[in-house]
Amino acid sequence: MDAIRLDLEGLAARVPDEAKIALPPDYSYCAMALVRAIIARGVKGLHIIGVPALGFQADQLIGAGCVATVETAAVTLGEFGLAPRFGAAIKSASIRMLDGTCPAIHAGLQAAEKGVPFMPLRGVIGSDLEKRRDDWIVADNPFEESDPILMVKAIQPDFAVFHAPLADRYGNVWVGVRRELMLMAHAAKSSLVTAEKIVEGNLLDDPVRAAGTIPGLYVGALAEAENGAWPLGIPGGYDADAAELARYVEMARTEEGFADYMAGNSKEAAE
Amino acid sequence: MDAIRLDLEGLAARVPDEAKIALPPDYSYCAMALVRAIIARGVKGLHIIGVPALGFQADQLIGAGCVATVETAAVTLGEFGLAPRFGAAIKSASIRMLDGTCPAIHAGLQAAEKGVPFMPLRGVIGSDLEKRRDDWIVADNPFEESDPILMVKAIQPDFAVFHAPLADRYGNVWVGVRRELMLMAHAAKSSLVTAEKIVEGNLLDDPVRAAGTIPGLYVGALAEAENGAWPLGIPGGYDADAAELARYVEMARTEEGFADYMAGNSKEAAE
Amino acid sequence: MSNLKDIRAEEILISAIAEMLDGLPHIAVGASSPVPGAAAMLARARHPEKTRVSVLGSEKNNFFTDGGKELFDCAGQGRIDAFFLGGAQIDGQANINLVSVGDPDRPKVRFPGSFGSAYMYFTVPRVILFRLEHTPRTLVEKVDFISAPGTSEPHVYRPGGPYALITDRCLFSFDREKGVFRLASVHPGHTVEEIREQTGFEYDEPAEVPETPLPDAETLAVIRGSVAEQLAEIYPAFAAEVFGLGKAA
Amino acid sequence: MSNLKDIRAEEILISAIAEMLDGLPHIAVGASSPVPGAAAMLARARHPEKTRVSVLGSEKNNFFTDGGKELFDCAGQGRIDAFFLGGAQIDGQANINLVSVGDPDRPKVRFPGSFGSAYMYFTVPRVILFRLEHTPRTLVEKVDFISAPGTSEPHVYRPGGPYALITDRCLFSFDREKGVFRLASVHPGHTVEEIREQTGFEYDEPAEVPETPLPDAETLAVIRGSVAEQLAEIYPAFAAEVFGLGKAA
Repeated sequence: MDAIRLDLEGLAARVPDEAKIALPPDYSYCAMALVRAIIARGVKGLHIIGVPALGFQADQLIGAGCVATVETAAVTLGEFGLAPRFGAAIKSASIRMLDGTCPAIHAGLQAAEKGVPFMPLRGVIGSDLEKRRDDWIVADNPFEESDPILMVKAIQPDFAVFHAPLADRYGNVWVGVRRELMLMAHAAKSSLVTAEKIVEGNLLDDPVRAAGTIPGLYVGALAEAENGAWPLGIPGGYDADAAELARYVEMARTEEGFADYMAGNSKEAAE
Repeated sequence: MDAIRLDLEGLAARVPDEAKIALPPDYSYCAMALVRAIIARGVKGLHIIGVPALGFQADQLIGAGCVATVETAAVTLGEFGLAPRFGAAIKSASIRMLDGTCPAIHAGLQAAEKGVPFMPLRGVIGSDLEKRRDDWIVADNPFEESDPILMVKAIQPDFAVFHAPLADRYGNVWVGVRRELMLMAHAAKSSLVTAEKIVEGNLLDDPVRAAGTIPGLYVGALAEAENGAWPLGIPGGYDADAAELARYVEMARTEEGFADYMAGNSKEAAE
Repeated sequence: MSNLKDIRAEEILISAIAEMLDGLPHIAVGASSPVPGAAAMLARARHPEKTRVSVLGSEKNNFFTDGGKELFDCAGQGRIDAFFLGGAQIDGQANINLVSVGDPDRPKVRFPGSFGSAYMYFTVPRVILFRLEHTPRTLVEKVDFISAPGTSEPHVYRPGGPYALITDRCLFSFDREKGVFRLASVHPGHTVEEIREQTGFEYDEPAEVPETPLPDAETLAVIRGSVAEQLAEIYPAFAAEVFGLGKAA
Repeated sequence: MSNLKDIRAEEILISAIAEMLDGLPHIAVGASSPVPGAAAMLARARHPEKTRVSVLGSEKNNFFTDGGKELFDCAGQGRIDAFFLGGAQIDGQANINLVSVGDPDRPKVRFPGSFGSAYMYFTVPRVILFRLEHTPRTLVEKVDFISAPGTSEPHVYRPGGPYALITDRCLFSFDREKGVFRLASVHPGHTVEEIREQTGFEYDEPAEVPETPLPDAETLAVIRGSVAEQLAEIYPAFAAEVFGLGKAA
């Protein structure tokens, strides 16, 4: 079955206000071009979920006022330091923050992947994370006396939003060892995917390639986007554009600088 | 780090009496040659787990008297019909049978993979399977009133025992989309693996190949075994030897016939 | 119109099952079910841009890449719309038994086992029971072992369940509210009386029971054409026997 | 013997940490920790047939193939023996804070977040806390937010926990029974009095506090040779600054 193929604007148009979207960390395959198109649409009230951490995508979405809730184990720009628009939003309490921990986010997604309402997880008990989350409950291991264990409520995003190096006309998407993208796709109601290249053949026909491929079944719609992760890089592909990322971090220190940066980028994109 | 490389007898020697071993179904990658070596050792009291179903491997292990407990969603020889030595053992109540269902076995292994004591699973409630298993408990979903859900106790095999088309000197094992083998390897304390071919390079160096590869970390020891699945086939490799499988099924109808078959095979192997 | 003499019993079953699958997004089929497999392929041939088919054990009709668990996870996610189950015994409450006859600890007959039935029966909205041997021995009042129950208490999470039972003699629909089968149609060459005689459980029988429709010429052409060809990859023996197709060596 | 003047502070830390990792089968390192990363590589260089190292964010030192969850699953399985955690604040009960200073709902400073700390701290037997800024601002009496608690009630499943805390001034070991740190050694150029002044929490101080040993010549050669080279792939800026190594373009 052929995939639904759209352009970036068409993909972005599928994300309604208040959608819950799962995003990969900066070192995975991030659909930065799609995120810019979502921002350009002026979407509001998003609930963004870091799988398990967020970076530039989140900072730009937050800075642009698209985000109501951030659920993640961390927001970091890595070697570029703290995320400025995220930091500002936290200080002004303009976003709801759900601080989590990496394996709890994976566990919540795995629960949705399995169609179960929760997933047990070791650790976490006694942390302030646990005390501040009402979607986590400490319950008893039914197989042991006096063995409390964390139950993490299932996390079912409306959309998994990510980039990939390769896809095919059937919507099969190759992500290699970046298997958190497959987990996101399984857990989400649907996935919106950009790919460096969309080929005519079927990626599943090659048994070696198939092992790292998300079947089209999980992919709602697809757009080709060369350099779609820019200014981030993609593993095994191109490096991050460090100068551009540094320029962003510098400009995004202030709300005005951030607005100028985003306006400039939209202008560039339109040219 | 180099893998521990042994011959089939060396691998088989690692399996003590009463070990709990996980085995793949006939249509996956079965280490039939290794199973014959385990039988030749005269191991007793094995607890074998079908992931999720068992076939020729189980029938031969049971016929040879190696097995105390069978935990599986099914034992079947596929188009060759019912498993004769399994059927005889059930009728004489000489093995303990833990009837399960495919997703509960996967869930139990996933619990061990995550290091949690149990995993919730939908369905199953009200079946006789559930009523007869004391390692399954129907408990309450802590997030909803009056929502009973099955809790499946973690399944941690001592060994995952399987075959693969390709491995490398570091113990990395390629299994492609046969990902239940990776789940088995993660869940088990250790894996004993045979491979059609063991190459010198590192399978993880190729990002396409890496996506279907189990890292050497999980592999206790490794043996090269060309045609190691014979008389079963391997996906993408060789077909099953239907004549040989039919010969087995015919001979294994009786205890004597089975003994003759196994003696003949051992003789052949020794020649 | 097609002529009964030219039409095989399997083709009537394939066509009748495909009607129940029409337009569904995702139909999954277990490995040893050639007739349901063919019906799923027929449904896909009718709506190639709407219907996906997953056949366990097929290389060409199986797009799963996350191991044995993916089929079940997929069902748990609500991404599988129809599935097929058999039963060594099936009873009037649609309980199925894939384990054994007699006392399960000392069974008279032992079958392979429950496979994924205890889960798929709860999670897949349209489970079609398929049993070619329609006798009082197989369609029983009460199964000796419940591999998967046909109905559940109202508070048990169960988006899925039995939708129909098709045998070599007839088609039953299942009324989930009442928890009983209802005779929906009788296959050509069989009678309502024969069904009564050969069924070990009580079921609802309407005053008028229609005959199971024969596949029309177009449907037959698809079954004997592309469906038979695709089937030969997975069920070579069946394709050879029913459609006279040989598997390429 | 090595001479202090020739030895960088980082090299003393690397060597001291490697001592605590000696002979462990599997050491995992988070992405932004060059000193622990180097220590793990040194430990591996000493026991190449015994010690594996996983470094998040490294392509050459990361053999995981099951996505972001595998590191945590692996720890849950008991297959990770040592890990490193930092903390914007660390307190005397070894609680760590990676979230914020002040009221978490209106924080004065917000940090990235807890990452996997709340889990790894429970599951990895030997967690080494690493904090280069040793001041009363970072080593506090009580953290403002517990990302991960240092100790747990006895009935809480916890095979893992804090093993030591290494700073730019000293090395503390952690006594899990008593739930307190103990000053284990003071790095060359620092004093016991300075530690007292710069530490915001109570800790045990033995009568005699040894000096943190300098790496011997062989160790230094390995650090500056193969370790520095491997480090350059993952932490090019650090390798350039500390070892004068450039990253190949």
